Amino acid sequence: MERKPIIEIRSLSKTFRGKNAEVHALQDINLKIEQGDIFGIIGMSGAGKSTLVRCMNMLEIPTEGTVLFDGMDLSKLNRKQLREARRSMGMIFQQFNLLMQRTAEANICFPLEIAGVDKATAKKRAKELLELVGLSDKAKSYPSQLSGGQKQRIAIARALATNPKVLLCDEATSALDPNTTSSILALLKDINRRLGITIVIITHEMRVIEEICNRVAIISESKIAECGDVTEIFSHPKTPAAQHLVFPEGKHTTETFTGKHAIRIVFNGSSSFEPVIANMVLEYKSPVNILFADTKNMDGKAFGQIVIQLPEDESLADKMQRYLHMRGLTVEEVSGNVG
Amino acid sequence: MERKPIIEIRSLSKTFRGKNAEVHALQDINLKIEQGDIFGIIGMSGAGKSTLVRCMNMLEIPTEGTVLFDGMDLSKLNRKQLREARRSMGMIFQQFNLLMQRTAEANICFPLEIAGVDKATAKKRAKELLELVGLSDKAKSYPSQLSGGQKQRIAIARALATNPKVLLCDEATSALDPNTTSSILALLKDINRRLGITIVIITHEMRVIEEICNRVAIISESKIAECGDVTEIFSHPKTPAAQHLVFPEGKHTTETFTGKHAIRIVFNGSSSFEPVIANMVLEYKSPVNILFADTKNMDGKAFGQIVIQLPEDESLADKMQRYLHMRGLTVEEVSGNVG
Amino acid sequence: MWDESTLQMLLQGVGETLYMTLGSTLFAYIIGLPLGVLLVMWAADGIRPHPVLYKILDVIVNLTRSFPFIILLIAVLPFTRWLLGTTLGPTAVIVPLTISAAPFVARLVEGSLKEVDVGVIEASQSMGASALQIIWKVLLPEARPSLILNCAIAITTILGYTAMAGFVGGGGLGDIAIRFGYYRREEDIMLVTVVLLIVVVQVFQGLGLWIARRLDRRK
Amino acid sequence: MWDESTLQMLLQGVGETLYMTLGSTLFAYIIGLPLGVLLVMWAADGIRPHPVLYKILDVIVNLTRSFPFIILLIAVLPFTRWLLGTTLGPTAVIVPLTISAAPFVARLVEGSLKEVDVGVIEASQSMGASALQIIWKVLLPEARPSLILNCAIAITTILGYTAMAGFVGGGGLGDIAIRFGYYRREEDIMLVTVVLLIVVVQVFQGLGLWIARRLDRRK
Amino acid sequence: QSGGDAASGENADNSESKVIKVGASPAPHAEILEVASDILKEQGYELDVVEFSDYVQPNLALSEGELDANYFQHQTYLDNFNEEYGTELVSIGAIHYEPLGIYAGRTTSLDSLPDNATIAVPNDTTNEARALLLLQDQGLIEVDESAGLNATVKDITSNPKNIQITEIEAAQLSRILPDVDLAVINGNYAIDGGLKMSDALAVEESGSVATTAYPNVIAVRKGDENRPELQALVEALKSDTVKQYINETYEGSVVPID
Ligand SMILES: Nc1ncnc2c1ncn2[C@@H]1O[C@H](COP(=O)(O)OP(=O)(O)OP(=O)(O)O)[C@@H](O)[C@H]1O
Ligand SMILES: Nc1ncnc2c1ncn2[C@@H]1O[C@H](COP(=O)(O)OP(=O)(O)OP(=O)(O)O)[C@@H](O)[C@H]1O
Ligand SMILES: [Mg+2]
Ligand SMILES: [Mg+2]
Repeated sequence: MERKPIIEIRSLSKTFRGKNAEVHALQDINLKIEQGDIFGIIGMSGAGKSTLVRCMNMLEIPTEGTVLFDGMDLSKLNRKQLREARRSMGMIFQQFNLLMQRTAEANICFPLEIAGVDKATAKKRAKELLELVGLSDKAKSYPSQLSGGQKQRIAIARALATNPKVLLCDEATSALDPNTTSSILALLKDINRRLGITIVIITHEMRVIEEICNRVAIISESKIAECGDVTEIFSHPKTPAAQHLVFPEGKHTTETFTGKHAIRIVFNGSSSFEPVIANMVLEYKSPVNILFADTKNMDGKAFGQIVIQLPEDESLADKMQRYLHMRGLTVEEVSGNVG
Repeated sequence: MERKPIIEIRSLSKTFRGKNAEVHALQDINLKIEQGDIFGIIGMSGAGKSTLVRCMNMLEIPTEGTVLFDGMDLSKLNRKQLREARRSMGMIFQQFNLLMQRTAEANICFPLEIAGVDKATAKKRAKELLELVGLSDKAKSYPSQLSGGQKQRIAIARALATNPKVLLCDEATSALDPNTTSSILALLKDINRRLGITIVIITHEMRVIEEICNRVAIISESKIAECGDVTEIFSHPKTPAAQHLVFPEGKHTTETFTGKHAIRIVFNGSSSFEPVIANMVLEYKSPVNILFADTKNMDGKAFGQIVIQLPEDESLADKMQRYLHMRGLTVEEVSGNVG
Repeated sequence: MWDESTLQMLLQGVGETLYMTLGSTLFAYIIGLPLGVLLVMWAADGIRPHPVLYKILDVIVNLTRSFPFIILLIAVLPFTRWLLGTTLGPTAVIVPLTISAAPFVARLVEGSLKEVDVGVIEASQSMGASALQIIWKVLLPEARPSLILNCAIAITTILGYTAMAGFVGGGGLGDIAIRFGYYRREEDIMLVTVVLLIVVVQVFQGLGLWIARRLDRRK
Repeated sequence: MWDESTLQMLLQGVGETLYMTLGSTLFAYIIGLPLGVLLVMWAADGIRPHPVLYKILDVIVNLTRSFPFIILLIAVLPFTRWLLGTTLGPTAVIVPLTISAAPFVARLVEGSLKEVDVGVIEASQSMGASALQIIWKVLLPEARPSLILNCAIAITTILGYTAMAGFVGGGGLGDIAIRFGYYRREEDIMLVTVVLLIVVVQVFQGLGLWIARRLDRRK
Repeated sequence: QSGGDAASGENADNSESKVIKVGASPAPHAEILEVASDILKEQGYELDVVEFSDYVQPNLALSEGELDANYFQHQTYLDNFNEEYGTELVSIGAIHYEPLGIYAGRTTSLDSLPDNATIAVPNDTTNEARALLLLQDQGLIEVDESAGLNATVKDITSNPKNIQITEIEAAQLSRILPDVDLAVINGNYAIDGGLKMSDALAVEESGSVATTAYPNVIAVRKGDENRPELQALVEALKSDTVKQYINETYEGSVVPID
């Protein structure tokens, strides 16, 4: 897969001007999204995620800065060119924005009609997509007759209909149960692999990022706090904002563990599935308690974190820590203020 | 806390009649929700969750069956009585349903106005609630100027405004990041404890159920698949539907583990935080590998699951399994078809 | 022809037009707004469905809308006289204008209210709002931009009807335009009158659009 | 009086009324619908904001709306004659009726389209829809229930105006009602005529509401 | 007739009132009254002209006491109205008459009138009858005699040329002339429309039925005949100043009656 930025954002700012107040929704954003990326955007509610994504296809006109799509400055395009550019970007909205007077099927046909695809082909594609999102039986239902999750799936199908180059997803799975989420994510990953489609995905669910993203940006208070590879950021979140998001339970567990020699072992994919903790226990003949664990096997590599409680014996605990270090694992003492 | 059913649903069915097709959204639902419960409802997209909750306050008139609220049959109430009953139920909608022409603050005041609370008191309460959901600075913003999560928080604040006896939440945290979710859940748990408010919560996030619910119902294809205490259902999901939801990753991990003596240890809160795995390793002097872990410390008890890979040696593996059994843990071989 | 009395007449015409138009609109809304609300409330998909009352009201509204204005005008003469003691002049014209415009307003209001999102109506129902509260606090405020736009339409339509005030010696710009332009063929006076009418319409329509946009919080 | 010629006249009146009303409505929509669409499109918050064109169109629409119908009727006589070769009869009345109703229709259409959710408009913009596509595939279909309701209002309003057709020998029920009921005091004929008018209005209004509800997929 | 008594009493019985409220048609009546108004002013009366673009309201308003007099109709119409509406209005003076004329449209002369020709006539009751009678006088049609001054198209008994009669609002007639073969137009409207009396192919002749049956009168409520201000009004309208004005302005389309 050739890697060149398909979306590049340069010192972008967006300010909403109200009657009394100004809201600086985005401030000096710089971002490169490479072709073929699955790019996650996370951040607290109101951080500016939706605004950022809306800037990517000029639904929101940036107050300052530029958005380059495929090398073109979107603000410099004429209307027709902008339309062309937008046709190669699919978008899933946080509020779905389905056409209320069209059936589910006709909603999926909508972008195809706009792109000038003939009726029969559009219908065939819609049928495929309905199957893909598991809603073949709802083809003739109107949005008002669909459940929240069903609406969202129709919105996803609609965004996929034209096989866009870029898919902008504003919380594409927030209304879906874990299983449906998994299958949608698998679907996204698949089209990303097969067709090289770039996906930008806003989400609140860390597992979504873990499962499919290769890069992630963390937005905090209108600014980019951190941006990089998922494995890196999820194992070494540097800024407090990132730590807060990546280890939301951090504080909670910390309270329970402090003063008991608790350490957090972070698996960032570098150690493969060898029984490192069990081996350590055997090596030092001393039990350790697993206080909290959240690990996952991704492509045969271990990711996630385990918080264990080392023995009371200071020197033994020290040795164990060194043992883990030597194994290439990141080890941190869990103290009061670690996120 | 006195325990009597505040909401009781008896053989309730709901069928939507379209032009051509009928949709049986709910079929023969029986459910008791006790006062003070935090009652979770989970199920796949389109299972009927929203419809069920909408039946609880008669926004959807059941096709068959009865809904008892505080002992009263809601369908037998006259208009005034139904209004009274509804006033003691707050509701958070999946689509928020905020009044577009009112500010955030005025939206929160709305149920208070309806209940006849005077302006000054209502404003004071709205201010409190805005603070509680972290949106004091958005008091004068209109819904169209709010982000998805901010709208949801206003919807939550609005539902809480009148201190209802029952809170019906249709995906109250789906648009919120983990941290905001946690603080909202803490808020809900707190009002549940302090005021004895019963909370019915539809969610797709298992951690929401784990974190605050004491009881849970699993809806699958319009019917209740399982219903009971959270600890029980989450450790021993009986029906495939429940297993599917509780261990959505099950299948995925299984693929990686099969044929390698992988077992799943389920912690259902009965074993406290003793280092059971480490002790076992020490006892049998043989390492085990942790393939997948998702455990949590709830009220000093361990919950969740760990999948470990036992040694190749059959007899040793057997012994280890027995060791774990004796410790009161649920142990299952991870084979192809376990959810 | 541009003597003082002509100017005087035009000035008075503007005053009478405004008086008749705004007066009729006011009363038409006082009657038509509640009717429109009731139409929406009693409709099959309304907040208090009532097929019988709905049908009765629906027919009454249609009935009043079916009368040609002149017929209506004489039909209500006794009523006008009883109410005002006279059937002449701008004030008297307000009576038939109101009666003719009220059902029109009712239909416009009905249309506006039907556009309110069912979701927010449900939300207020879930809070135990009474029909009156839903109308007052949800339907009307949420439909406000549309109501105001339609009000501008109603005003300009009623303004059009004031031209027929001449039938009962009502006066106003429309009447002047007809008397001079149509009957007397003094087309320069007509022209001025029409320009004045355009200005009046422009003001009302512009104001309506402006207020509607300013008060719309959806965008 | 219930001789054959009277019945004949009434029957013809119904025919002429329907002809003038539906004809004018049709043409009023052919002109007014695009104008309404353009008003929405060029507005400051529209999909192709264009302050200058908007203002021009806005003024033109207001201008036409400002003319009292009778003045408009005589003002367009030359045009009518040029177009049809005559200024008499129901067909000729359709011309001024259309011109008078088109801006009214434009305003009604404007009101309906302004109620379409901005979200879906944005969605279609994000798909690279052209202005024409947005209008054709989003604005009009999504506003359909409201457009139909307003169409019923337009039809009944235009029906009211046909009563003035008598000025140019247009005929129709309204004119009959005025000639016989009003000038000649044959009140039984008037009564029958008004009843016929009520039936016609009831049919159009009822049909409009019914279609609007049937085609509304939001509830 | 209920409830209006108080108001009408005030207007009607207050003979000290210097204001005379007269209902009139815009043209030519209101125009003529304007001239009379100056004369009356010298006598201390103020003329308040209320213009009606309709032929029913001014009689009803007069009958109800909202007007002191009206000036828009001819004698025949007044009689007819009294009968139909049960009012008691009387004439206190005939001021002028407006001879109807037949004017050329697409057809330039009466002789060259083709079969199936269209002739436009006024659409108000008595003017329509007048027009039909005028056409009868020209030998174009025959009208049922019993219908008299109420004749309508329905009363045509013989129509050898199969003439299509089209009823049009009186003031509109001069405007639609190009669209018909002939039109029967009230004199004043013809003048306003740029026509001359001399252009007419035929005119109601002076001294004919028209002058006796169609003189435009000042109508008042029965019993008010002798009110001095009303007498003054009639006098003013019959004054030489007014006559001169009428003759100069209307060039024969409006003819003062002595
Ligand atoms: N008004 C309606 N007309 C027809 N079918 C409907 C209607 N409302 C809901 N349904 C159908 O009823 C079923 C249950 O819907 P419901 O909204 O209760 O699902 P849900 O469990 O809340 O799903 P989700 O998690 O996606 O919100 C769905 O299949 C849906 O399509
Ligand atoms: N039209 C607007 N006018 C004023 N402020 C706005 C407008 N739209 C968004 N904002 C503000 O800009 C900020 C960023 O909004 P945005 O929708 O991008 O947040 P978000 O990161 O998507 O949040 P969420 O996760 O809750 O959806 C918020 O504080 C919001 O209130
Ligand atoms: Mg957002
Ligand atoms: Mg739902």
